[in-house]
Amino acid sequence: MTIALERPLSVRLRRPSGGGVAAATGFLVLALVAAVTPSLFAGDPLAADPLHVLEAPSAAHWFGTDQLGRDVFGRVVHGARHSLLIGVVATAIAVGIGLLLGLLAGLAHKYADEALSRSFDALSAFPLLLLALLFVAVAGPGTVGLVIAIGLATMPNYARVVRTQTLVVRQAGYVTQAVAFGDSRLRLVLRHVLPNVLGPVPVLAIIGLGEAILAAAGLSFLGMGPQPPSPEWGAMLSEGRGYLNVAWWTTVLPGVVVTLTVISLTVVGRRLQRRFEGRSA
Amino acid sequence: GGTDSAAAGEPVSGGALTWGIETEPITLNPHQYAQAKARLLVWNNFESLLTHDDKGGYVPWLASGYEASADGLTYTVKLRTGVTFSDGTTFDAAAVKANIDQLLADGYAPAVAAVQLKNLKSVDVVDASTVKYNLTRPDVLILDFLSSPQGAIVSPKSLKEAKNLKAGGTDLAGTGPFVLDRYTPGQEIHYKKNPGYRDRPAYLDEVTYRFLKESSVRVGALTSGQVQVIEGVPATDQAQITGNPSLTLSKGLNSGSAYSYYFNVTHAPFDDIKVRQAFRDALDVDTVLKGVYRGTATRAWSVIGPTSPLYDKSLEGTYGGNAERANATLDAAGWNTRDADGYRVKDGKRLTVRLVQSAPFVRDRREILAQAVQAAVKQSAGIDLQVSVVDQGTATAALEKGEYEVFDNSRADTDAGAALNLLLASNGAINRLGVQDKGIDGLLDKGQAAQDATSRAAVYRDLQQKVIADDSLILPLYAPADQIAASKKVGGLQFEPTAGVPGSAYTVWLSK
Amino acid sequence: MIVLRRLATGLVVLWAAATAAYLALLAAPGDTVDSIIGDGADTPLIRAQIVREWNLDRPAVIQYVDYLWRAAQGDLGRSYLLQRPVRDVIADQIGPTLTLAVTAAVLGILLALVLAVTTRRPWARRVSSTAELVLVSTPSFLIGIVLLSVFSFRLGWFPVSGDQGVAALVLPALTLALPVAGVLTQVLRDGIDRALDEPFVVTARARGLGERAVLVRHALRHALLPVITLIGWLFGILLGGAVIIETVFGRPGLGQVTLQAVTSEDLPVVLAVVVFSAFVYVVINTAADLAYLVIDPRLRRS
Amino acid sequence: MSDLLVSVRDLHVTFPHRRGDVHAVRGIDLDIHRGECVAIVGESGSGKSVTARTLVGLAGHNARVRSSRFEIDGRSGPFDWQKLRGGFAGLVMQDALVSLDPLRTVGAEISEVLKVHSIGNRNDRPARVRELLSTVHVPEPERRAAQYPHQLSGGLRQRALIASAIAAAPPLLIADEPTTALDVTVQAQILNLLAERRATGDTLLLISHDLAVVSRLATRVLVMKDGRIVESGETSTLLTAPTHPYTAQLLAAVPSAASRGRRLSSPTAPPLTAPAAKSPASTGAASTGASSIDAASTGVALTVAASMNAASTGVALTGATSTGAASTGVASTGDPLLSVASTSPAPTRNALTTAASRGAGSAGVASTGASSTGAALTGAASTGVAVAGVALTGVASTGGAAVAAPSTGRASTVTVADELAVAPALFDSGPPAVIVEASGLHKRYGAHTVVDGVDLTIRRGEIVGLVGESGSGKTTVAQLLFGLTAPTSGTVAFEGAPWTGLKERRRRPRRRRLQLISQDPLSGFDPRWTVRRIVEEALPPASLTNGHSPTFERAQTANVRRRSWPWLSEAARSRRNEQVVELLERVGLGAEVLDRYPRQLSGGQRQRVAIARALAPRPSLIICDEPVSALDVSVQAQVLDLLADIRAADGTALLFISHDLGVVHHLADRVLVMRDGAVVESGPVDDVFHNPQHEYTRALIDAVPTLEVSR
Ligand SMILES: Nc1ncnc2c1ncn2[C@@H]1O[C@H](COP(=O)(O)OP(=O)(O)OP(=O)(O)O)[C@@H](O)[C@H]1O
Ligand SMILES: Nc1ncnc2c1ncn2[C@@H]1O[C@H](COP(=O)(O)OP(=O)(O)OP(=O)(O)O)[C@@H](O)[C@H]1O
Ligand SMILES: [Mg+2]
Ligand SMILES: [Mg+2]
Repeated sequence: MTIALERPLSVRLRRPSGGGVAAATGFLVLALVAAVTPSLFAGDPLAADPLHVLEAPSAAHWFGTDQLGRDVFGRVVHGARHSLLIGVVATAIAVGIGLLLGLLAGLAHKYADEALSRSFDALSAFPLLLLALLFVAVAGPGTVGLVIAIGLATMPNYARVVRTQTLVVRQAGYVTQAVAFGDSRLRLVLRHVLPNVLGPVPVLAIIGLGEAILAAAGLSFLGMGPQPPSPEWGAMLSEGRGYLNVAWWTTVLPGVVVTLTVISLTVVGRRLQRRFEGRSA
Repeated sequence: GGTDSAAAGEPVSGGALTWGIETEPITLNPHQYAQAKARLLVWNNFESLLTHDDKGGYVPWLASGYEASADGLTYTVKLRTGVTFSDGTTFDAAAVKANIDQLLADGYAPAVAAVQLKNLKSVDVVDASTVKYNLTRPDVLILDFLSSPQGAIVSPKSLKEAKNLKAGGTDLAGTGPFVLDRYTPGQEIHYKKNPGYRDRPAYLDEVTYRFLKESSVRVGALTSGQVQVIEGVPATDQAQITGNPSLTLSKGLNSGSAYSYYFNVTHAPFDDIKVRQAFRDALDVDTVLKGVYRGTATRAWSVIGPTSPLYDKSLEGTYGGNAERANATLDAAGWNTRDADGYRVKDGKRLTVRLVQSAPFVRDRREILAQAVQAAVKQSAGIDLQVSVVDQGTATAALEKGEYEVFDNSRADTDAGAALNLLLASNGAINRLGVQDKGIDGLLDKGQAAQDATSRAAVYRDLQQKVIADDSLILPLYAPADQIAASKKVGGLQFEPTAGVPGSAYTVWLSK
Repeated sequence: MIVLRRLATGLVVLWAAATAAYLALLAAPGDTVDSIIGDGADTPLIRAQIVREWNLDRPAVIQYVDYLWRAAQGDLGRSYLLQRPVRDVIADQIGPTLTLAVTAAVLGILLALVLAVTTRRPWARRVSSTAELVLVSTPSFLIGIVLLSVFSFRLGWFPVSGDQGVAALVLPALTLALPVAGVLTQVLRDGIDRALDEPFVVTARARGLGERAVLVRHALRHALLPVITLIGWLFGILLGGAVIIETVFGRPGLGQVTLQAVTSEDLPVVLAVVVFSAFVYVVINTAADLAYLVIDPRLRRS
Repeated sequence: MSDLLVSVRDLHVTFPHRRGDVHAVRGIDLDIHRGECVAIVGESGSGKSVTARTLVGLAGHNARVRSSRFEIDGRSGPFDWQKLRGGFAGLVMQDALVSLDPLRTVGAEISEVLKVHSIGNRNDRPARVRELLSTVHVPEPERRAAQYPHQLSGGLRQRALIASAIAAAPPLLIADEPTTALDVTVQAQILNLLAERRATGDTLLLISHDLAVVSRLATRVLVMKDGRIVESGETSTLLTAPTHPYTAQLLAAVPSAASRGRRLSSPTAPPLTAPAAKSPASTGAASTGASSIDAASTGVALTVAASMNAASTGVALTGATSTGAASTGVASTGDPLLSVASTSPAPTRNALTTAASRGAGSAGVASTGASSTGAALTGAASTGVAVAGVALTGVASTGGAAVAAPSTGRASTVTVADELAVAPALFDSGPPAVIVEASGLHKRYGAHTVVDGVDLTIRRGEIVGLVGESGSGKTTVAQLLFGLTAPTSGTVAFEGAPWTGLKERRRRPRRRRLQLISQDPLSGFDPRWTVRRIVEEALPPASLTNGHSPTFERAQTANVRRRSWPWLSEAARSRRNEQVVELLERVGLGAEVLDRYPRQLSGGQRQRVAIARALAPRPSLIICDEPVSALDVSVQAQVLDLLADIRAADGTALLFISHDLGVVHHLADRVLVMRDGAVVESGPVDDVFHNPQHEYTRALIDAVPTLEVSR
């Protein structure tokens, strides 16, 4: 829960410029490649070198070295896997549950809808951080608790969007038309409601992924994420913070990478969102 | 030892000092004291009967003198007269007894009752200025209790009337040179001079301690002049202080036990002494310390800190730091194959050892040190040290269930013997080694009963030889130290004798 | 009627939150005794005393009912760790957090209003939206750390930490406000854009209204509606953000209490924070509903 | 002060756009003299609104405006727009319902004008506002001023808007389609109000696509098309003797009583008639029927007129192509020229009676001039366009036949012709069958009775109109018939079997016999589906159509429900594809729309796809809920023609819901007039409209603006 992490999914923005989108896409591709095969870019992220501790960025160490003499750039590259995976899994949880519950709420009877909507509210009553803290209390600090916490905390966002969308689609003329063709309820849901509800979800998920990564960084910063020595971005920021006075690069450079990733995801997501909106408008 | 206060000139009275400290005390009741870092606060407004001298001996403080009976079962303490609590009540033998009664009260201070006062039979008020402590068995550590914060004397009136007795606060009165007059949780604690102090009053009119948890924030606050003193300066930031002509930096080595890794001998692999030796050999402690603490840490060779009179200097340089030997030992012990990740394997099991650290109590870059050790033992000997920093509950549970192979700890007890009782005795409260050794227990008992310093030191020397050299039970790493950084205008800053932690504000002055 | 309904829902949400938290902590590994002992000495005798002192030998259900019963009467219990009534602990810390949150909220909203209204020209808009994107995409602690080291450590303009008057509030509040402003500016601008596309704006212009007047008198009010929808979100940001900001800036507050309570499994405090946060959430959302009614007459019942 | 309020020459307005600029206005000249009422008419998107808004500098922030002269009030720019807006010209916007700020009170909106133009002071503004509101006949002005737009009816809102436009007493009032979103009755009131403004000396620039509205008020009319003025002149001249074919087309496209039986979309086409019954004398399949298919839409540049003539019965068949339509570019947009024209002497058929009376009816009206509805057209018919139609009708009725052999047509085209030829045979099964029989329908929502005792019968091949003002319950009746909602009481029988009260499961097999076309077709299409899929899914199941050609025998077996047909053979697949194309051709669409998504179609095209889909399952009844309300006149004309053709060809019954009396009168055989949920009057359309019994009906009819040439 960093500040931006609960950035509402509903925010729509101007069209990002073509160059920006290209750059963002490029960056994301790099990040993905790094996440899949980090060794392409960097060596062992855990190799400590007590003799070269907290050295400033140089040709040998692009992002300098950290408090154990590890290559910060290498850790950032390897961290892509952790951070992206956390984000992806958390978002997948959120989208999965949110889709199911949102669809249920949108299709269900008034009272069931009300009950479900209230439970989304109750979940939203916990700021993400508090929810995450509770999970940490239950599961202990670590990736699992973090992922579940972020997934659950961001779930209501998706559930609400899906519910609203379901309500809209339910009312849509083409559903009435399908009734005119004698479609059964299940058929209606599967052929018309679900596909049309699903439409905006992937795009929301891409933008939401950025949020999840930010959220993970914030929680790791508080020590609730993957444990050292995992090169997770948030954890790196957290570790580096103690050396801000003497080695800004251990904090700022990984931070810039996090920011770039989130910006890229947002830019690409919004581009797709506009595509989508343009298509359905 | 004191700090370099030459620049601050002669002591002057007056002024208000702001001091940035790392730890906010959980409680302000000295009886409930559990954090070494809170010690510098406790002594501002509370005092105990005895205190330490530079060499680890005891000197009277609120007491005017004490004597032990020959059998070591009775301690008679003479009290100062004319001392009053800040709430106006008088300090006397009855007050002392009231404090002990309170400490033994159900649910008030279970740890003190169970550990420090376990050998106390009764307390007798002989007269208004004399108290007699009767023990069930000889126990020199009673003196340590009398000089500890838990042994501090609180006004019996306030003990009865305090709103939140266990949390302490402004309504708990002591006899110290300062009076606690304001506590803003999460922010700061404020003392003002106790004008009616029996002795030389404090130099400072007021002193404010601000809780600055982040080291970078503490250092920043000092360098930008918002506080005049800070404690707890991490190694990486020390250069910033020493490089600044208007600041000073001083260090004190803590008393008690050194920061060490204790091997869990109750199960594999550390039930095998060869593996324990190999682990010590695999690690070049000096290099690791140099990397992590940038050359500011003092290497420990024994479980007892080097400043303690009980320290066995002969252990220095006798073991460890030999990767070749470590590998040979491990090969001999059957850990002679390696897996894909380069770790040693025996019978299909990786040579994995787990270190569980409790997040709220990790300090002093010990999690980093753990990572450095982790990297080192992997590189040099293929040992898989798994470090996890978890919450308190999880940590306690893991320790209870024996789901660990390495236990890390340092204790800041002023008397190292007290620490060893907890750590090494078969029934020790924090015996995480899991050793059940008659020999060790015998030595500990002997040490606790020995009244004369040299014979006591001899007993502990034998003990150290056994657990460090002979049995390889422990891997001492470094002697915990405290740092004080201050503006050159501040004088009289000192570390507590023996304890080695920053002292109270009593001796401190602020030059104009 | 609406108010009653909201109150009822609010109570349900409160209860659900408290129960969820209770269950969660019940499910947590390690028992309460472990948490209370911390890294202190641990012997059976000590354990027994603790169990007796905190009534931990009673069945969980009884403890839960007892908790609810006392909570309903305003007694939130005593902190395991701090040995003080939880109510005092929260009351002590609520001030700084509220100050921070409210200042940040006001700052963020003002900043957003100013930015959204003033950056209408294409180039200003581009600059502003880029800045907003960066702000909302940067971890807030990073913003805080950078602000802190530049303006406090290097330049010494603001105190490093603590709650020492207004000067010490500037950087933390700004850190918390910047991302909020980033989001709100985007929402506001989008709302203004949409409102300006509405026919009634053309009508307003056709009356001879100037651009500023159109913006402020017509478009802005419409743009505020989606902002109100974000109030629940804002609450989460501010309360959650406070934890991080308080850590970074070493400020006292609820965030610190929460963090400490969770890491040391100080159940009573954790529960209290949960209930408190649910309470604030309910209050804020009720306020948001009322704000809707004030701004949008269409929602009022005739 | 000059007499010439506005003088513009060669005005161009362009909107830059990534994919080619939109050249909305392409060089128009416009003079507005003090005291006159100038009207601009033209189809949607012709640039009317842009022109009007340019006059007050509100063309849009991205608009590029250029002209050789731009004088306002005798001065040329640069202008202080803020002063001119409201001060020189008041603008009443196209959409009254959303042109007031919903968050501010009506009074605030009006007094804003006063404030901006510094009229009066803070204290006497409320009085001014009240005064203005009463000027525009808002009852209880005090109370209304304190209300918000959503608390006002559409008519009141439009009045308030006019009040705010005239608040600063501007010499010029620009009214951009001031009545579009309103009910007929309210529309009439607003027109009266505007007429009143004119009478008080205001200059009016009136914009509309409705010639009838314009004809009442305007002194001069400018006809716009594609950003140009194609014709302009005095109202009377222009409406009676249009010189430009587009104007003529516009005029002819207005549906009304007078246009009954005439094709609206192509003035020269032969009249429409109801389906002919197969004459007993006729022999075999080669009976009556004619079709004219615009092959241009299928890419074959061929006009085919197919006609089968059973000369023995003396029935004249006309299959004619309108070459004029092709030349005006209609063919290129895929318009239907599919028509079936036949007359039959069989007098027993209800529909035929109507049809037969049609020509005579309008002729009679023309000669007597008795009906006000017919009056305008009379003139037009005698002087202009309608003449051709009449002539052709004459030809048809006298037995002349225009026959063209389908020598080069594609097989499918021939098939359609075959089918159509067979079609009338189906209507020949004895007395007219009742398709829907509803009795005593009640529907309550809470305490609010929405439908109150409606009885309704629809017979095979019949077009029943349902009119009534907004909220009278028309849509609800449709939903009850359709079975989307259950009536509170009353029953509906469909094709002789119970329909209401059944479980949806039981209804499903018969569902496809009843189809629905709604006002907004876009929402009726799954946005993810192409036209091809939309129509194909509506086809009867493959198992029933894999024979040679679809016949008009009713597919009663819609209960086999499969759509994707993965198992279909290649041949069957292409057969289905052909069927889709055939259907699209029937509604005048070409194969090129097959793979488009609904949103890529124009409004008219969408409505045609909706019709094609509704036709696909060969329903016995199509419920059309305001199918043309959203379309502009010319497109509306095409769709209405299409619906008429379909009834004629297939004998499908239509329930036609509309608030537009003209449309209903043009199309329907019978009409029901609804008010507050109850049917107040019903009967044959001519009877009801020419001789209304109920006072409400009378009020409705009186309110309809008619094409009249003022002065
Ligand atoms: N702001 C704008 N940006 C781009 N194109 C525009 C803009 N305003 C109008 N247009 C285009 O200009 C053309 C003319 O529009 P205009 O609104 O004048 O039509 P209209 O004749 O008033 O039609 P209608 O009867 O539907 O109101 C249309 O093609 C429209 O899409
Ligand atoms: N689901 C519903 N719940 C409550 N009231 C309804 C519902 N549907 C329609 N109504 C009300 O019933 C009345 C008739 O509505 P209906 O839509 O049938 O009118 P209509 O004649 O079709 O009007 P329009 O010409 O505006 O389409 C209206 O007052 C409407 O508000
Ligand atoms: Mg228009
Ligand atoms: Mg309707």
